[in-house]
Parts: sequence; structure tokens; C-alpha cells
Amino acid sequence: MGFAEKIQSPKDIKHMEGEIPVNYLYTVGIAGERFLRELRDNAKILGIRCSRCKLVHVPPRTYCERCFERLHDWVELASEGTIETFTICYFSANGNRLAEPEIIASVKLNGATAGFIHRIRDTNDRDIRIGMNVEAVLKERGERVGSLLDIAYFRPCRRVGSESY
Amino acid sequence: MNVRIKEFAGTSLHEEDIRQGRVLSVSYRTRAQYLWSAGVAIGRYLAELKNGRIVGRQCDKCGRTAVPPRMFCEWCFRPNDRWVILKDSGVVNTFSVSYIAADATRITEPLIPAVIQIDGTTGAGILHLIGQADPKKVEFGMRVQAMWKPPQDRTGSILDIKYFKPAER
Amino acid sequence: MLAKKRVAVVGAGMTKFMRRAQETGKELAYEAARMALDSCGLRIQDIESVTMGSAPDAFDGVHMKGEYLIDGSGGWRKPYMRNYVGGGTGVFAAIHGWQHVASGLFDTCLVVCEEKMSSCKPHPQAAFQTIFDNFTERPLGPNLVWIFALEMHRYMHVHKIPKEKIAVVSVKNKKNAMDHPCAQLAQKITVEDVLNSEVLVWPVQRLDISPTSDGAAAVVLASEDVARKITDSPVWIDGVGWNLDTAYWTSRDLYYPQYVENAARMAYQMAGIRNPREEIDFAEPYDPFDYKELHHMEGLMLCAKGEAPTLAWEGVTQRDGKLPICPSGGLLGVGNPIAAAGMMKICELFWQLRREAGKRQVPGNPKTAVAQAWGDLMQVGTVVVMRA
Amino acid sequence: MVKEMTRIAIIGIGMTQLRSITPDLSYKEMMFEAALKAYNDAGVDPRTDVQSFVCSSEDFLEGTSIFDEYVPDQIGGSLKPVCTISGDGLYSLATAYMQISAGLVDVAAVEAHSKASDIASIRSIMSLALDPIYVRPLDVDPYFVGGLEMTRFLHDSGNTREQCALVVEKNRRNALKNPYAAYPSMLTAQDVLKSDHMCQPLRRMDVAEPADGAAVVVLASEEKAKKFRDDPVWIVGLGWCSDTPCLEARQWGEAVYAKMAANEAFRMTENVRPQDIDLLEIDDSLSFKELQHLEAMGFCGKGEAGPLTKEGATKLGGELPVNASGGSLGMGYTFEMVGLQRLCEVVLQLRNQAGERQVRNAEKGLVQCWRGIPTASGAVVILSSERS
Repeated sequence: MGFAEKIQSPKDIKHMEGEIPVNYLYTVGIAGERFLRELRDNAKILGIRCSRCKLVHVPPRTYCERCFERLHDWVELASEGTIETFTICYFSANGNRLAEPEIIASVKLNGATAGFIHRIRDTNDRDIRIGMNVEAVLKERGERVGSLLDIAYFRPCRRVGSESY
Repeated sequence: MNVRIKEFAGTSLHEEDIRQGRVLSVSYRTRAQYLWSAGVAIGRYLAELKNGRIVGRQCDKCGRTAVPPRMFCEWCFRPNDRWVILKDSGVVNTFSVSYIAADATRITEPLIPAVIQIDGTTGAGILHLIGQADPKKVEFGMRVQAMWKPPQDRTGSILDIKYFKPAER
Repeated sequence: MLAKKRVAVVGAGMTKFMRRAQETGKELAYEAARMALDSCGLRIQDIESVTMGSAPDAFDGVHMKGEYLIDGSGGWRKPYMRNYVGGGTGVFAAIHGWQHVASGLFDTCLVVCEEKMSSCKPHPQAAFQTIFDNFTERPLGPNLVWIFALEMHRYMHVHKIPKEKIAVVSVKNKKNAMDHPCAQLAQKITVEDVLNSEVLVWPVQRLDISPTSDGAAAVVLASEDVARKITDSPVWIDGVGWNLDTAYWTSRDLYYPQYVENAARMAYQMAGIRNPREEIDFAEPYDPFDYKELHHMEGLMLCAKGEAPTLAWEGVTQRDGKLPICPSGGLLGVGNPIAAAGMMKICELFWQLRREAGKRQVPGNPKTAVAQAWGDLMQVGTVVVMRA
Repeated sequence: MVKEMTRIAIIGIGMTQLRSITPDLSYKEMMFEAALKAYNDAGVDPRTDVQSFVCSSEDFLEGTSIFDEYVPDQIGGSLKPVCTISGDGLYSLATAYMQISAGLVDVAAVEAHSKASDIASIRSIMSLALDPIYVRPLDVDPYFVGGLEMTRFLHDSGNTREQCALVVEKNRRNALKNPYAAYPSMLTAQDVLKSDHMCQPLRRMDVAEPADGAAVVVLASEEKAKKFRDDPVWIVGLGWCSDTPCLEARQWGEAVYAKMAANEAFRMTENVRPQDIDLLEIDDSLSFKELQHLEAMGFCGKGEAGPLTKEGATKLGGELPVNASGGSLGMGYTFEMVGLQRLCEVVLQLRNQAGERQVRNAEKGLVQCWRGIPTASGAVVILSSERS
């Protein structure tokens, strides 16, 4: 079934290389603007509360995805939290092998009901587990630019009496 | 527009707001790369362009010859039947005069894109450029002739035809 | 081909249309969706299904953009999907929403359209390079405007249309937009301004074209029983039609949009419209370029082939004319965030037919109107007929 | 969700053989072959009998913006109602279903394809589906989303890493009996556990390898279905659902989308319950997903899917055969075509045409798809050889 003729020699096969040649500049949005500015300027991590759904969203949003109400109730969150789940990555976003595997985790900050997706460093692969307490390590003030990566990474908590250290 | 609606949302920015960091932004470089397969019909089309020929495919049911070629007739929905070697000439179905490049920047020497109906087809045209012509003198229905690259420079591409030029009368 | 159930628009909302919005795409979608819900007093819990319309992912570089927009569009843990017919999407989204409700599967559907074109660098035009055939066209370095110039030129040639009869459309729509609170390019210009504006790709000049924009628009659809409980003045979707012509656009005669006619015939048949010129009170045809409004009036059979430029020239299509066309200000005046622009036309029909359009209100007592969008490689027509 | 039930059947299927690469055919040529097979199977002429065409694609998977431009010709849809859904083929099937159920059309074709081998930078493209502000800056393999899910799923459910590997072993062996499959193999669970790390605990062999292919399915109303064939396969339930797109808000151990879509689908059927289903074709694009989806849809309790797999209950010949086709692990992963690929298998099974892998006395089957990383969206379709 199908065409009267098909390609019968690999020599006749032709392909063309190409790309979608565009780059992007994203504004961080209304909620993102306040969140990332606080992070950059005041080293604070903000969440936003939905009293109806009893949720504290982080990163904050202008609305609650569940009840669709507009949100205004900004709250300051701790820079510590617990690991909800994790994975160890061996490749970059473009598929290149990383020099060192990177641990990526969902970290639920204390006081929030959502988890940041971020890097875990300063720990051994074998030690990492669900429920582990971790804390955010921020870049130096002068290096912060208003980006997710102003939080350099999370690491196991070093507080005295902390469960994991 | 509705009693409940007092205001419309939206925060309008100027390019400067972003450039000067009055609002935060994130830049991203994409890497979206492909290796598109030409397949049976376009593979042969490109190979024949390298030979200096334009080929089409003919459907026996409706009699139409299509170019660029495809292995099926979209109107009859059936595999079509044979290769047809076409003339490398045709008439201008429509044309325009472009003062901008693909990325919307201005160009000094205008280009003349045109749909050229290839002789020997029933209204089948291809997109190409008109060259060796004063934009003001290009006309609808004008006869044009393909200007080929020299054989050694051809790669099996639509660019093996440099452009179509007004045909000698 | 008659639908089993009647479906109404019960609420509408939109954001301002802007060259660059600070809001993320999600935030824009939220604002439009929330406003649509507020306008009819519904909450998201009342919504049973959501359909999203958004045009190419290359504009904002988000792969599977429909997925990205779920939360802002109210799709959380709901049946949610994204429809896509290029530039025709905005009106098709309403058709897709209609299908959700008319099928009997859902009583309500929230239809949200969003576009954020400003993220694309260096210019949104760059995203359009990849709409052309990779082998037979793209190596020629085509610009999006080329193909429209080719179509416009052919249209002008076949009907012997002088440019000024086309330019009046741009003048009219930018003027109409002065009454639209969301408009991006509302201004008073003259035919001379259009004719003297920068030539991009002849015959297309700067002022023949709508701008690139960011924005969102949304409507709430409901089945007849539910609609009557929500509002005393539902606006009915009585006809839907869509049609896609061959992708081999160079094999077509571009002077006439047959696919728009086919889509219109489908919608008119469903709506029981036999004589569109007499039965349609006003229209919002798709006008990303001034000639497209005329082209589409003809495709919608609101006038004879080649007659639209004369009607525009004589003022028939002004807001107070006999057949108002694009009383909103259209894409030329309000702006062109692709899918959201098509949805804006659905919103406009809703507001006009409810006599809520304020300063833009077309006079008389409009009862029946048509909205239409168009896109792809000058190839797709999407048509919705609405009645008060 | 269900308000009214219309009887709609699948009257024809067509699929190309899946291959790891298809350098000799363009996507158009692949689609044409699938369409020709489907129309031949259904006994319909697409130019006269088929009234609507619904395609499935995402621009970044094609490398073409506004890809919906390029679909009509090779499926017989030129100058006809054609639309695209940016989603899995099952979403397109649901759209065609709604069009028929609404009374708009009687016969519709649904298309999906994968030209995965045309993509040269798949990870980079998958990364474009991540939130540009809060996730992309991490610059890691987008499969990390699968790794996060797998860790939490195993933790919460008690299923084991080894049981996930057994899914791979089973499915790739099932594929040995499927002439359409691109990746049949005798590999063992031990081979999976020894394969390279990708995003721990995910290993290379846990992830379905991409494949090229095209599929077309023809749907018809009851009246037309009976006209075209004696053994149509009935769609007795369907549902689709999206959970939050925000990774930050996910419930990592659960496939909420699968649970909700299955609930919708079962609610729509009047008399089909999970225990009536004879075979399942469900998403297994990552090994653990098969277990997660089985539990989410209620085919077994939490933590039971792994042990059942180990006992052989889900094997061909077992109590409830799961992915007798070989699944995505054995047949190859086809992006937006996954749902139709599996739907074709269930139709073959219910028609007793599945050859060596025929499930005996199969009367009811369920198809489920997941839109892949990083989404939490999916659809479910329940099919029956009897017009329940």
C-alpha cells in the first residue's frame, strides 16, 4: 500500500539541518517582580497565602490556581525546609554530561505548602533522603541579580540540634 | 463594558524599562535543532534541481501536475502516478517588492519575491525571487526564466535556481 | 448539520493589549479569565471544562505552551486542552468551547486565549521564519510580510483596487479603537498617512499592518438551561464553521479566500442564515492587515467579490454605516496578540449584542453578528455567528 | 461530567510500522500512509465521507512554527474542516468525539504522528517546556522531573526499583510479538538495573526510546458506523484532565491526572467498571509510570502494582494484560502519537486481529496517555466491542 515508488538506495536519502533561530527575554511578572526583588535586595524569601485554600504558594503568584482568587497576603518564609523528593542528574539541560552529578530536589520551605525546585549541595549522594532538613544558601549581596539562582543552592541544615546534621 | 468591570488589567512596559533594569527579566538562548527528512518527493525534487531540472508529479485521475512535487494527489487523495520534467520557465502570478529582511531589518537593495506558475502545470506555482529586473517593470503575467547557478555550485537546493529573470521576447 | 444543543456566551473579559506586558503569560491569562468569570458572577468551581487558544510556541519559547498556561487559565484539575489553528485560533477557540458544551459532555466551558509575543528576540518576526516549508521556501529567506504582500497584490490586481480604497480600513479601525479601553494603537490618521508610511514589502506599508502585542481574552460558555440561570441576556452561538485550504499556497489563486467562504457557509447553514448581507447586522472579520478586512468581507459573503473596497471607501463599513465592520477597532487598532485578538472579536460581539459596548456601541438594535479569524499560510478560516 | 451519551464508534485504524529513524520518508509521506490504511480499513473516501479532521502536534517537536499549516493535504483534508489540538492524539480523539456528539459531523478522522528522528536536540526542546523563570535556570536534564516523581512514588507506595525494571522486561518482550514495534528485546530486569544512570533512580533503560510513526483513526456516529462496518469498536467512556503545571505545587508521588481522567471516563460509561476491563494499554514512557498509572486508575491498591507485575498478573496471558503491544518501552515512544498508537492496539485486540499477542475473549479495553515530561496531563478512553 502507498506510493508507487520509494527510495531504494541510501544514496538518494536527503535531509536538511536547521533550527528555530530565536532567543527570549522573559519579564518575571507581577508576582515574580516583588518576590525576586525581595530576594535580591533583602535576602528574604516571600510566599503568598490563600486563606480560602489554606495554602502558602512559593514562588508567589498573583492568583491561587485552586480557587482562582486574587492573592494579596504576602508572607515571609523561613529559608529552611524539608526535602519532599530528589533525584541525581548526570546531564545538563542540553544533554551534555555534567562534570559532577547534580542533586535536584523539591524543598518544602517551612511555612509554605509548595516546594522549591532547586539544587542540593554540600552533601553526599548517599546521605540524601526524603524528609531531610535543608537550608538555602544565598549568593553574596553583590552577586544577586533578581533570579532563582540568587539562591545558590540548598544544603543540609547546620543549626545546632538540627535533625540531620 | 459590563457593570462589574471597572478597569482592564495589563502593565505596559517600554523597551527601556527592561534595558535599564527597572523591571526584572530573564534571558534565554534556545537550542532547537533539527534534521528534517526530505522524503521521496522533495528528495527527488532537490536532486533534480542539482541537475538543472524542475520536476513535478502528475495525477492520472485529475490530470494535474504538482510542483513542488508530492507523492500523493491532495484533491483525489490517492498516490499520484508519474514524474514529469517541467520547463524551467513560467509566468508571474503575483509579486511584491521587499525592503525588509527575514528578521524585519531594512535592506537597501529590494528583493522581488514572486509566485511563479511553472509552464506545463495547471496553475501550480512556486515561491522564488525575480532578478535582473527593475521592480517597477515587473508585471502580472510576465514570462520569466530560471537563472541557474553553474552546475559545480549547485547543492540540491531551491537556491540552485538563483532567481527567475524576465524571459527574452 | 444542526446542533443538538444551544450554547450561549454568558461572560467575557480581556486585558489591555500592549506592545510589552510586564505580566507573565500566565498572569495575563488569569486576568482575562478572572474578568470573564466576574462578569457573569461565576466562580472557577462552576466551570466544568477549559479550552485554551494560543498561537506559535516560538513567540515565547515555551514548548507545550498550553501546559504552561494551565494554572493561569483556570484549568487546574479540570478537563483542559489547547486548540490550535494558527492565526485562526482565537475564533476557533470559541468553536472548540462550543463543541465542549454542544456535545453534551459539559454544561460550562471557560475559553481563554493568550499571547505574549514580546518575549521573542530580536523580534517576533523571527519566529515566523519557521512557518515556511523547510526545503522549498525557507532557504529563500522569506519574511512573513512577503506572503501577505503577494496576496494583497494579487487581490489588488484582479479587482483593479487602488491602494487608497484599502488604506481607509486602517484609518477607520484605528479611529474605532479610540473608544476601546484596551487599545494599543488607537489614533487618528488619514489615508495620506497610510500611503506615505514606510514601504515594507510593496504593497504593504507600515500603517497597513497591525502591531505585535501581548494580551489575553476569555469568554464563558454555557448550555441553554445553565445560561438562562446565569444571565437574562445570554448571547447565543448559533453557527460555527472552520476550513483549512491546502498548504501548497503557491498553487492557489490568492485573490479570494475560498476557505473563508467554506467556513462561513458551514456556520450560516447551522445558523439558518440564507442571505448574509441582509441578515447580519455587523461583523468583526480578521484584520491583521487592512486588505484582509476587505478580503474577508468578501469571503464571508457580506458583499460581492471585489466590492468590499468600494463599501469601505463609501463609509458603509463605518460604525454608523449600514454594515459596521470591526466596530471594536480590530487588530489594526486594538492590537494583535494573535489568538487573543481573535477572541477579542468574540468578546466584542458579546458586548455589542448585549448593548454593553459603551462608546463603541453600533446604533440600531443589532441582533445577529459574525466574527471571523484567519491564519496559517493564508489558509484557514474560522467563523462564529452569534445572536442576541 | 457526563450529561448525555451519544454512541460513537471507531470504524477504521491505520498505523505505520514504528521505526527508530525514517530518513527515507517525510512526515507528510508517513501521515499519508497511515491515512490511506485507515480509510481503507474503514471503507471511507476521505474526500466525500469524512467531514472533519483533527490532528495532533506541537510546534517545537516539528521544528516548524504554526505546524498545523502542513497537515491537510496528506490526510485528505484540503479545503475541509481541519483543526489541530496541541496535545496527545487522545485529546484530538476527544475533540472529534465532541464534534460528532454535538451533531455537527457524522464521520471524523483523527491523526497523530511522531518524526522524532527529525529532532536533533530533544533535551533542549524538552527544557523549553519548563518554567523559564523558576526552573530552567537550574540547567539540568529535563528528565529530572521523572527522577523526582520516581523517588517519591517508590517511597510512598513501597513498590521497588526492581519491580520497575520488570516492567521494562515484560514490555520489551511483549514487543517481540508486535510487528509494529521498534524496540523488541529479550533484555532482562538485571540489564535495566545495570544500565547508565540518567536521573537517579531513573536509568537509561527505564526510559522509552523515541520512535517515528503515524496513526490515523476514523470515528463515526452510530448510524454511520453501522453503515460502514459490522464490527465497529465503541467508545464507551473518555476523560482527560490536567493537574498543576507548576512543579512547585505537585504531589510528587501521585498521578492525579490519570486518576481524574479515569474517573471521568468510568463515570461516562453506564455499566463498565474497572473489573470489566480485559486489557490495558497505558503510558509506560518511564518504567515506573506503568505501576503508578495502574494504581492511580484504581486497577489495584497502592503498592500492589509492583508485586502484581512480579507475579506475572500483567503479562500477556496474565489476569489483566497490561501493554500487550509492548507499550512505549517496547514499541518506541512517539510523543503526541502515544495515545493513538495504543488505541490502535486495543482496537486490533477487540477485533480479534492482534495475532500472536491476542488477549483471549477481549471485549473491553482501556487506553491511557500521559503527555510526558514535565506535564501532569493525560487522557483515558474506554473501548468496547459491544455497543453497551
